[in-house]
Amino acid sequence: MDDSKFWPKGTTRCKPVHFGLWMLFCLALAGWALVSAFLCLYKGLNQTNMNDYFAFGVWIVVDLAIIALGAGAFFTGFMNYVLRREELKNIINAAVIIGFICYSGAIMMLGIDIGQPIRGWFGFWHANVHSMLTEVMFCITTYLIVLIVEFVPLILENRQINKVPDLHFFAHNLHTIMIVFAATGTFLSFFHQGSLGGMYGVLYARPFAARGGVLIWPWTFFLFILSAIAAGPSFTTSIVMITEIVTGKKLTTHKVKMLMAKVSGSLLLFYLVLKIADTLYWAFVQTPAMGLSPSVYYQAPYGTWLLIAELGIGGVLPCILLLSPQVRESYWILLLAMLLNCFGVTMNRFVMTIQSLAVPVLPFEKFYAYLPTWQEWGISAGVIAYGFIIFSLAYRYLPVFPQETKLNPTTD
Amino acid sequence: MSSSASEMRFGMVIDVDKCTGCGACSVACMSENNVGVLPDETDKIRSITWLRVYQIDNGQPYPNTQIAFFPRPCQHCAGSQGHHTPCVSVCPATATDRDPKTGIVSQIPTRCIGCRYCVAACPYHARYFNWYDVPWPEGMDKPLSPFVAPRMRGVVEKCTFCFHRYQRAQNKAFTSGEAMGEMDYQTACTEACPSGAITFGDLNNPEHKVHELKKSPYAFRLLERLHTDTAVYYVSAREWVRRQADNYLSGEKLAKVQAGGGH
Amino acid sequence: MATHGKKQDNRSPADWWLFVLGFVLFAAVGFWATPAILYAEKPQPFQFSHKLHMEQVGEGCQSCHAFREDGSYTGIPSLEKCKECHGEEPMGETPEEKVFSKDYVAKNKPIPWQVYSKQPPCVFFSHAAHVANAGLECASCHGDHGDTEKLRTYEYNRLTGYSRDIWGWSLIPLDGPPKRMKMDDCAKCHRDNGVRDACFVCHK
Amino acid sequence: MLPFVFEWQWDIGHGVFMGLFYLALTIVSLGVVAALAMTFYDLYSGKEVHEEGHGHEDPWADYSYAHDKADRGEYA
Repeated sequence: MDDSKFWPKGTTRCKPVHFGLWMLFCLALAGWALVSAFLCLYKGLNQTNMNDYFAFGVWIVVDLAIIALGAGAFFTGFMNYVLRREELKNIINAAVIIGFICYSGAIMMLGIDIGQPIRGWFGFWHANVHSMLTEVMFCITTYLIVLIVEFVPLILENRQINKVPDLHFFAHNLHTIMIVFAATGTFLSFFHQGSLGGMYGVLYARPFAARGGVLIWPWTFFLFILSAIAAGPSFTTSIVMITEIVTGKKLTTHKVKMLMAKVSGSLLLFYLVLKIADTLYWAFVQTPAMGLSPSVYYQAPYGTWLLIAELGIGGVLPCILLLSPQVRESYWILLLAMLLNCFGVTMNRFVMTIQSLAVPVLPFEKFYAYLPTWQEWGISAGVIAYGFIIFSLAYRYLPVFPQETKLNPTTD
Repeated sequence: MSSSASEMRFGMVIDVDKCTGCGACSVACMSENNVGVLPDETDKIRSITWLRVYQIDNGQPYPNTQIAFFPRPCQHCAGSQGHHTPCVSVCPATATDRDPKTGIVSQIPTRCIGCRYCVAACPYHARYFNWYDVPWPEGMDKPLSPFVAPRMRGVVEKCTFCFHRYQRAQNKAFTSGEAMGEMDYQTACTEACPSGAITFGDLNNPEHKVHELKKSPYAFRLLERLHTDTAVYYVSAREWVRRQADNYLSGEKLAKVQAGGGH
Repeated sequence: MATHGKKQDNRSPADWWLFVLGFVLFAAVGFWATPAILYAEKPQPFQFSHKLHMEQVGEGCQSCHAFREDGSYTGIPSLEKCKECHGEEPMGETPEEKVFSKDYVAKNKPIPWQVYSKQPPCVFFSHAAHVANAGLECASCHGDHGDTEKLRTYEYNRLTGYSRDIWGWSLIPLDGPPKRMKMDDCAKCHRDNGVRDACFVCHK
Repeated sequence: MLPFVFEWQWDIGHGVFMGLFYLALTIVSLGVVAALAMTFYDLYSGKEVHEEGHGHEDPWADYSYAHDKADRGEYA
């Protein structure tokens, strides 16, 4: 079986056998997810370890994390199309695909997470416009539409598909007005990244999550936007770097990666300053006012190590690394710094979700811990498998990396 | 009903010192509101008890140990200091709302999509998610109350202050032409309590007993400092019980945040 | 090589008309077939003339559909209520009444009427609030049901089991009660009359 | 979501929220419609497809977005 005529022009790809084996592995992972999804939909959410104390579980953590990491799509698009950073065109396609994977994956997960999936449309039809979750639902769905519109021209530029004139011109024209979609996407993404944070900040009867703010927006609204746009470019770039390592090819110049790193690092610094200020105010002013001390929040297994992991290892450390020019020059330390940045934002979403719910508010309530079941892990793994499949197919058949042919001249 | 009457706020005053922890209120509530029995009722963080009775103690070793019981229905928060009711404002599908006429927080299971955001928002754990299909074995569906719809899997439910009893009392008032009296609308738990620990009525109506009872110097509410403005008051002459109702830093004086009488 | 370019030549007007025709055809089939598939008929136990009864009784609808002392509503009258006038011997000549006397009155068996306006279990409806308090006529929601000589065919939704009168007759909100008794129709009347209540007022 | 749905109220909350939502949807759908219209124009005006998409010497050199701009002479 030879699929080479579908490869982007002037590139080589691994043997179909190898690719098939890799796809089989991904499909096995997806199969695990399908079994889990079937059980959860057929038997109900009792298949999970969520309960009335942990109303949200690992799915919401994964959801929030991938949506934060997917922010690379809108922010790279914003910098490329709106701020006109031309060199970012070399990574924008990858960013769009990763964003598409993250958002569509998150929506699929939410479909299983809600107790009555068939009623999911109630959130739109009977929307309560005062709920942060409504804002999240509307913006995520609309932004997914934008991402599809951004992804479509890339699919149409497959070497064979692009020979059809209708599709060729359509793709071309979509590219021409891409700035419209990029700007709309930026607006939508900005709001729902914020609303995801706002979701927790407005829980004023949950001292761990609650925050003050301006007008209707709690501080977490702004912190979530900042952490997402700080981590998103790092995630995009690290996925590209991992693809380079796996395929053994150079896909973008190091200059592009360094630019993404610099953007990521600067935003991370800005975020960290505000986040640390927020944390100090929360720990030393807000919490005592509610009659609590931070020691109540940090009980085993959710000890202060979470704080150190989130803000130290996943915050200050990558910030220093990303902002030092020598580190950015080094391929491996740069990758490490970016992955640490992604780890930090994931920890933040974990803490805001799980620990918020673990901390008892009534003085006579117990402190519970939570561990997901294999079904919950299965669905989380399914999203990763889904991402692997989409990204691998995209890399194999679509002209994702404009610099690839130049950086990997073929001998024939 | 004449709309000129001042706004009602139905609520409870629960005398913690009178509560023996017998659980009659919980049982009465379950049978009144068609709360099902799950396959495994030992799983207490998943079973449904609209009115849960908490046992608390003063933390002292024997022989100084004292215990008390907190029956905890939905607190029917109003929210104060610019806040909404914690759960109502977060629901994306408008499945829950607070009736300004009666102060009762509703939950419409057929509208609920099961996102559980309200469960996360409630600090009292008064909201319950249906993790299981409720098994009504053959014949067990016969004694179901027709006044309360049974819930389906995957939705949230909670105490409604037996709102269907309010509706019934209102029907009687409409047809008889007489105003609804205090005793016309009482919740199932109030009626079931053998020691008379629960008193129910309109907190804003000076003719109702709760109006006076909530002014007791020993009256307090759960988590007063979160500004949830609940409609359920508790009374206890024991200071350690009152202290359990809210979070205090060590050494912090109880009086500092004591709500005292009204609100 | 790029030899395409003039692809529009391939599409003759006939293709378009075929598409439009097919579309219209399928839409029409769907429009007529869906209700036929979705709704099933159920016979009433026997025929009943509201008109005839209205001529016999003194107090109009309330003669049979009355409030109880506690404010609840009887709805369809029980067999006991019928027996206040009807004995085991038919009062008239109709074959329907013979069935009624022989199969129900004589055997003391409740009549399993199919109720057109029966709502799903999550709905709370108070006749007291609408009739005793707001002073609405029965006909404002039930239409001319009280003047009919025959009971029309009862239809129900095969999936939900609910009466078609709830929302099966028209999807667009042009018809209100009695053609449609959807939540939107209740809500519309409430809104028009300045009653905007909490969900609990109509749900249980 | 729509003004005739029961929960709808003509207040600031609904106006701002739904206004922005429908604005975003309108912009996106108009964008797609514009791209479609341009495509039809290109097709009916007999514009030829360059071989392999972008008939430059090195098809990857200034790919996609950059090439769009080059077409419009913005690099000139």
